[in-house]
Amino acid sequence: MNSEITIKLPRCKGCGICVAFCPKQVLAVDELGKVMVVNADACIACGQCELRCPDYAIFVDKKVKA
Amino acid sequence: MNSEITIKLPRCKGCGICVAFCPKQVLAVDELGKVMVVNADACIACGQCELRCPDYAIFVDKKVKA
Amino acid sequence: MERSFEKYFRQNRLPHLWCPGCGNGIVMKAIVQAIEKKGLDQDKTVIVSGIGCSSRASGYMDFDTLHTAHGRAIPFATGIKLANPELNVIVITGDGDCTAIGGNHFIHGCRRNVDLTVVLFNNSIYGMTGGQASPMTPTHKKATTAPYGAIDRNFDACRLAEAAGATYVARSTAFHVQHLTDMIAGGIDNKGFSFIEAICQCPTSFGRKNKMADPAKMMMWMRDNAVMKAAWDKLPDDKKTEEKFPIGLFYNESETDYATAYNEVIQIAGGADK
Amino acid sequence: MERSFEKYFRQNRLPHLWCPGCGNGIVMKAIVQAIEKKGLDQDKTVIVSGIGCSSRASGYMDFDTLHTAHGRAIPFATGIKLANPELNVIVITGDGDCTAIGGNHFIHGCRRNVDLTVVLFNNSIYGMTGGQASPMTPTHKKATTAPYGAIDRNFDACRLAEAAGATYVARSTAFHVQHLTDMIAGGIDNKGFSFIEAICQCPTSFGRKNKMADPAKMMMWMRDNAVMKAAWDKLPDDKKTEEKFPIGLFYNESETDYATAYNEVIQIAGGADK
Amino acid sequence: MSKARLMQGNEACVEGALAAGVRFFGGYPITPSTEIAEGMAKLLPTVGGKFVQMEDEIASMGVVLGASLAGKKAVTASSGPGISLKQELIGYAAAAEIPVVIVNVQRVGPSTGQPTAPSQGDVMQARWGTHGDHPMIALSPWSVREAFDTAVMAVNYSERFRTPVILLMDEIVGHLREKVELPEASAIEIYPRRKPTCSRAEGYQPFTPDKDLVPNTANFGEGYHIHVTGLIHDDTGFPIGSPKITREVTKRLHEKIDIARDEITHVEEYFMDDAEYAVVAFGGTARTAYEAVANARKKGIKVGMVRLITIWPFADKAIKKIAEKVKGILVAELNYGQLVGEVERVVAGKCPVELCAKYDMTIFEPAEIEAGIDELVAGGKA
Amino acid sequence: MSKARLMQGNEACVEGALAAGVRFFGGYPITPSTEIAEGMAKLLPTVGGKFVQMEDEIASMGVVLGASLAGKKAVTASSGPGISLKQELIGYAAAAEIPVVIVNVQRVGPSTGQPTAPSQGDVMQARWGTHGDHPMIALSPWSVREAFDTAVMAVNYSERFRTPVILLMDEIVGHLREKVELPEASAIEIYPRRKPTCSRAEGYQPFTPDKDLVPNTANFGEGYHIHVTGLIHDDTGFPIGSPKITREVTKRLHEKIDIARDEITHVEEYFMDDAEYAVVAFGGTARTAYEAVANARKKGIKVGMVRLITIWPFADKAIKKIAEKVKGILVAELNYGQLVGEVERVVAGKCPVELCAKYDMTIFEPAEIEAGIDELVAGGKA
Amino acid sequence: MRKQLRLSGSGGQGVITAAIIFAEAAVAEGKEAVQSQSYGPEARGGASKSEVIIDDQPIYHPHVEVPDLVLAMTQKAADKYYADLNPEGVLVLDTDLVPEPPKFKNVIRIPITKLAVEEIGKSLFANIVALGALVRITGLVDFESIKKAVANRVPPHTVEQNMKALQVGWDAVPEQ
Amino acid sequence: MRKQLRLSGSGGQGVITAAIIFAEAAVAEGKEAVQSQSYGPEARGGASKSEVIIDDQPIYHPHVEVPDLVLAMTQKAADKYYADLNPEGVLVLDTDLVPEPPKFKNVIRIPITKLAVEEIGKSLFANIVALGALVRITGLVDFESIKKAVANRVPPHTVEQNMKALQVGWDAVPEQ
Ligand SMILES: Cc1ncc(C[n+]2csc(CCOP(=O)(O)OP(=O)(O)O)c2C)c(N)n1
Ligand SMILES: Cc1ncc(C[n+]2csc(CCOP(=O)(O)OP(=O)(O)O)c2C)c(N)n1
Ligand code: SF4
Ligand code: SF4
Ligand code: SF4
Ligand code: SF4
Ligand code: SF4
Ligand code: SF4
Ligand SMILES: [Mg+2]
Ligand SMILES: [Mg+2]
Repeated sequence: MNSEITIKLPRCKGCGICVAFCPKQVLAVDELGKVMVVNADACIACGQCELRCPDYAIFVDKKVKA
Repeated sequence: MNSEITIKLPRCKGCGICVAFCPKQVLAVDELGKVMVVNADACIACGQCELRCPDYAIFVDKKVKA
Repeated sequence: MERSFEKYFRQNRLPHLWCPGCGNGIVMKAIVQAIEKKGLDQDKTVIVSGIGCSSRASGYMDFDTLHTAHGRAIPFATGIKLANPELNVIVITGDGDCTAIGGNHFIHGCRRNVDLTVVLFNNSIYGMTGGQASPMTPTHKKATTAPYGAIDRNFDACRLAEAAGATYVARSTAFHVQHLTDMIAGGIDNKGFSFIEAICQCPTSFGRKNKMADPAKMMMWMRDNAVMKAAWDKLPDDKKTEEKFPIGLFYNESETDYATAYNEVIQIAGGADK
Repeated sequence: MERSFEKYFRQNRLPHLWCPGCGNGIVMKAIVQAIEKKGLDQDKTVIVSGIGCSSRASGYMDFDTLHTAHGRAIPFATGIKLANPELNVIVITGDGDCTAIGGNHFIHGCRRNVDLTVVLFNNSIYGMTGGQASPMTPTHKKATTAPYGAIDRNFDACRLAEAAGATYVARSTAFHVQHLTDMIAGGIDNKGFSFIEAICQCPTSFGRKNKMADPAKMMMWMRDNAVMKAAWDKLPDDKKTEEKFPIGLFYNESETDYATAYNEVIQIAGGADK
Repeated sequence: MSKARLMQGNEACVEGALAAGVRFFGGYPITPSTEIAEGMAKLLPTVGGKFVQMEDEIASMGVVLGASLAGKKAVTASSGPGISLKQELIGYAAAAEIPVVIVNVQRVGPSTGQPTAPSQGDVMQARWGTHGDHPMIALSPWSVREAFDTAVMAVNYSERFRTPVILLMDEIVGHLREKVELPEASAIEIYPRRKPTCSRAEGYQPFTPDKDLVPNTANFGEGYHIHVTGLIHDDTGFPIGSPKITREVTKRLHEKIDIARDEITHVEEYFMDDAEYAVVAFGGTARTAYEAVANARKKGIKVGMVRLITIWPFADKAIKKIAEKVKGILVAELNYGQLVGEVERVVAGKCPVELCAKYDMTIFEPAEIEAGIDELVAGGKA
Repeated sequence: MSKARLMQGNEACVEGALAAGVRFFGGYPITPSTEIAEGMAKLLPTVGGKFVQMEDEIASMGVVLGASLAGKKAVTASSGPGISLKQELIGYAAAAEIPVVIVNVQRVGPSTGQPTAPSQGDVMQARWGTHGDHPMIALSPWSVREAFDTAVMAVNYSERFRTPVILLMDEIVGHLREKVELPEASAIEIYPRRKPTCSRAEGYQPFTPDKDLVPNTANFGEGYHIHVTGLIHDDTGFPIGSPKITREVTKRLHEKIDIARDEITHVEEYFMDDAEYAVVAFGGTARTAYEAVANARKKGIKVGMVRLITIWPFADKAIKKIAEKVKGILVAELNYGQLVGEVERVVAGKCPVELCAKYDMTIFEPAEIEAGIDELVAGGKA
Repeated sequence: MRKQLRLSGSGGQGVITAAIIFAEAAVAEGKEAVQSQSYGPEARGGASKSEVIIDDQPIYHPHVEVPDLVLAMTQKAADKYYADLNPEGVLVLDTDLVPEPPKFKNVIRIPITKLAVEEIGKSLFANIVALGALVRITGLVDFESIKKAVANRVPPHTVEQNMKALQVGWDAVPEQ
Repeated sequence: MRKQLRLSGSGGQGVITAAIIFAEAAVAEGKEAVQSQSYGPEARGGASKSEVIIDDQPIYHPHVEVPDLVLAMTQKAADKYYADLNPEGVLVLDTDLVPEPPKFKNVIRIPITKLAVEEIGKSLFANIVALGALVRITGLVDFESIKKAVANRVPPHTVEQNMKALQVGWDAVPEQ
């Protein structure tokens, strides 16, 4: 896990943009229309999801190794 | 006299455009603001006056030698 | 000596009421001569104008004529053309009428490519209301609403028309009467939105305020500063001084006009024989 | 992980009410990021919008904000800027708001070169009212008022802006978020009328009608069809297919803005110290 | 056409206009009128007509006036903000005597207001919105079927009087769907475009009034070479700075409608035979008022209802007659109080006039109007 | 400033506006208001203000509203056609509570009408021109000096009530030149721009009404981060789809002016002490009416005159009082009959109300109003 | 014999379409029917509500006064719109989207959206599933009538799925 | 002591300016004065008329009812505007531009425009020539007052010519 993915669920509308642009299939939209992380380990913290989310619902930070 | 100059006086407003563009100083504007022919003989029937009169007040025809 | 174009005027309404030396009369003559040249049916030609000195031309012309509201000639004309595409529709408008209050209709007329021929009488001023600045008053010139000289930049209406989608764009002046007639005739030929800017003098409201009260002098200024497009294109930039401007045909491309395109819609919708 | 741009939003008004996948949110973020980049004073920056889905952005942004009437954002913004030139004024508008009902104000804003930064959210449709054709709906696309496909030709708003006199003209898309931010930041830098067209997706009103209901697909379309200006200029004409379009900075020239020009009038008139 | 179906008020308005011969629509979308534009876009080409979406409401008004002058019956539709923008050209239509119908599906104002919510707040604007002196015809349907009928009527009146007619719908009726059975085409009376009565050679003048004071203006393209202007003009159509003509023309514009006033001012009465009180209402509100009146009757109150279908010209006669008969009038309208002023003017003190106004973006509940009736009966608000 | 000079009504209007603190003008020329724009173009920069000529009347209205929001007192001016175009944004100003003055120098309508000729045909439009429910303040001067005074008043009222105010001039006064002595600057009371009463931290809300029901909205750029919209909004300024708020806001917009009605409804009476008949007139027409009344007095008729300076809100109280006292009222107006309807409404049958209307592009002659008085005294038209 | 129904949910759920179809079916059966809606204040995403009145007498006042049935497809809608429900009436809820059902005597919970997704493959069909349930619950129109009404409204290539949705909804109503 | 003057001519002749200056001179002398004008129906070229009322009492009705003096600078204006002239009043005409003087008791003909052209060099000064004449004919304001009023109105570089024009007009009035 290189990254920390924060989701502000109330903001998410389940549009699927982050899912579509994630190069690593980290994300999915659940049945009731909210984003969820399905493969956290694969995340490369590229920021594509955060960049394009129209609802400022997902944020990705590189994990700072403690 | 190569030409026949017809003036529709009620239309003329004495703007002086025909006078200014006549290459032969054939025309002038009289005191009360109407065009008049002052040198008919000099007219070369070039049509400049008719062409530019904004009031369709002056017409020049080449005289057809009878 | 009765000239053939006189039949296009409502004789009982002449002499017109424009000021002595006003360029509108010259442009109006150019229009009827273009109409004659193109042989338009006088009964099937409609003249539509806005409001302004120039727009009063419609009242002098012996066709079906429509003197609309300020700035609105193009929408009215659009309605006429679409309702009855067999009519030839010619729009007469002023620089204020067309590019100030009517600016939106102007660019949308261009965009839709409705088959209209629009002649803009550009005297660089609001003539009718007595000399206020228009969007085509050159910067620094004086006007009653620009007593310290205009600071607004002015439109190049031809450039705007082209960018908005007009399919025929040309310019001429009241000095170049025959050229102007040709430009208008070309616009009539174009099946689509044609725009012709006719630069003309307003000695009363523009000239007087700007040290050019003599109409003949204003026409000489046109003669001395207009440059035919072909020559203009070759002119080195330093010769393109502020006063100089190009005239001629700037743009002409054939594209489907709006009424024709709509006929296809009617076809698809099955209303063609209704 | 609290992002710094969040301070430019009115947190109590989020989440915004745009549809899932609507591009407006992306463009709004690009604007605040450009504001942040340029370090504008939040207390001295005014956001002015018209009416439309996109124009609702003003309500979410934590500045002095003004949600005007449909099409009228630019005149209001002009008044704000001229009344208090120390304010930074950013205009948010839609393709309908800016180029349909607001078309005249748009070209006159360009002409006057008032120091405004205008961001057009171009989703090719009237989103708010449910999917009617706008002047930027591409020909042949469907809309509720173009059930047989649009026959109107569409504006190229950038070309229009340039022809009308804007001193900064650029285009980007919701896909190219960072590029879009840069384009807007450049507009803020320009002291004069800056116009940035932001192409963005409306899955609900445009996408659905035109077989592209998935917002991500719409963004991929942007990715695949946008061509950077430098590349576009080199592109052979046959590669400039109908779907392809250039993005980038199209025009930028420094010219005196309106308020500055007016200061000279005040000088001349002797009102400078009043 | 004749089978019962569920139909929306806005749709019925489209159908009515087409049935009356409309073949041109120019408009600009705005809630809650948009379905009219959308319906026209779909249906007009199926009958060989044309729909054009304009750049704004002003252009929409201009384009339909142009189309009308060229011989097509033409309609535009909008709501509050758009109707405000059309005012100048509505006046043009009145001055130049051009037949045209303007549909206003009212929403809550002022300004952008509450775009999706119902109101009847443009009643006075319909009469007085543009500058200068001219009369106005405005009709207000209360049902989907009547949306169809008043659309036909509006088109007919516009043609008959050569004048703009406002179809003053409200969102209640515009967006309501209900069961409706439309009349057969053959059952619909259509007023055709007026035609010149003589040739140019015989001295045709486009604005010479006929016996009914309405001119038989030619369409463009018929060889008459007419001139049309928004300046005050004489019978020739040309502007003239004559006080006499100015007076005569202004008067004729008003009188051509005044002399037909009884015929075009449609009013319906319910429970009025023995009524001691009357509720005046119109449009969608009248539906609720009807229910309120029926409920009050059940409670034994002798109250009736007067429903204005024609809002302008105002039903002076009908209201006067009722004022002489009843002990009180309640005006129920979905605004801050507009038409109540007209009622007061006409009643001229003959009986008390009370206002039952609602302006909260929701429609009346029957109980609210019933309360108004109770108060009226009790002798005014406490 | 204090010496007598010959001045035009339109010029006086410019001087008044500047004296009241106006520092911004946006406009579009139109006869007979153009001298106002021209005067502003010349004078505003001399006091550090700005004049901008806009592309049309809509933009003119927008630009002054923007300037007002940014803290400058702002005015626009136009006439009939232009005023019709401004209607949507006049409503915006009412809804968003933005101080602004709109000068309408009335000319003959409808439509282009008779552009250079006098009329008072926009009186009802001033009240009802835009869509939706909102009140309106309109003032109408009868002299050049009063053009100055009402301009000051209009600016003050717009600021005090945060509302659009129409200065309803007519061509008679607008183009009239007469001897006038303007007051010293020190003698002019100016209502300053309202200021927020607390900080953001203290919970400032831009549309919370003060005791007088008017909000103390901040100017843009003062750090309050306010939101302004034409949608119905609550005290925070944000739109809200609440029936309760919709009702309250609509009501407050009306009541903020209603509660000050007595104070802002200016009426002047002449020869009324023992009057048995009254002439009601306003604007330039009142000058002629005055002369007519004076002449009738000379003939022994006990007639007086009531002059409305404030047209809207209407002088219900004053007219009611007079109706109770006189045997008849004559309303003299330069139109087809507009304000007479309001008079009738208020009089409510208490005495006969007759109309003396003129609509022929010329102003009244005293004899015409005298004839009206004679008829009134004789008991109505024969 | 007046019956008043209120269908509520959020913007994209299609409750307005469902209400229209219901009314159309009633009209096809010769009944009087009136359908109306109110939109949220905001353009998008607000709560949406549609009402149907069915009667054999003319219907004047066009809005529901006391609903006999309320359908709520979101929690927000349930909270907002059930209040004035006839005490003897029915409250129909989407099980998953209304996790906290209001306290009311007669509540029917159906996993409407879930069924649409699971049985038809798309939440888009939730409104038609609901429609099938409402027809059964109210008994106001025949199942055949609603089938015809649906078929008339939807795009031809979706008819089959819609019929299935109706059936799923019908079947999902618990025996009473 | 009310005096009512009507100055008439065609659009470009400057009668309105003349009237304004007259009124300004009166105001400078402390009198009440009102000046108004009416334009022809058409924008340009129509007949133009301007009226001045001078009094020592307040002036209400702003238009001239019975003029004491009418100045007509064109035939059209003369024909149109002299009709209601006070029978004891004066009709002042431009000799050349009103070739057919209306039949009226007290007519003064002055070759106003001709004088302007011949003596000052431009027909533009005709209105000021007329003004000089009117001041003398009416005796309503002092010659000094009118001089000041003219000087205040005209462009500085034309003051001298205008003063001359006034004098020419003054001198041109035939002894009565
Ligand atoms: C809505 C409206 N606004 C303003 C006017 C006043 N007006 C009449 S003509 C005109 C300008 C005319 O200028 P232009 O179009 O250049 O025509 P020109 O007189 O110069 O030929 C204006 C502002 C009007 N008639 N209507
Ligand atoms: C004067 C007026 N006309 C029409 C409308 C209705 N209206 C509101 S938004 C809109 C179009 C919005 O389209 P666009 O500007 O492209 O914005 P979007 O919603 O797509 O972001 C329209 C027509 C209005 N509010 N006011
Ligand atoms: S892009 Fe944003 S709103 Fe869309 S699904 Fe992902 S997190 Fe949710
Ligand atoms: S940061 Fe990149 S890899 Fe990680 S979830 Fe987002 S898009 Fe996928
Ligand atoms: S150009 Fe025409 S109007 Fe002018 S002076 Fe010559 S003839 Fe007369
Ligand atoms: S034809 Fe030529 S030469 Fe003859 S008068 Fe005219 S301009 Fe002069
Ligand atoms: S004012 Fe100018 S444009 Fe108008 S008629 Fe006179 S010269 Fe021509
Ligand atoms: S309708 Fe379109 S533009 Fe509007 S919020 Fe939805 S997706 Fe965005
Ligand atoms: Mg011009
Ligand atoms: Mg859009």
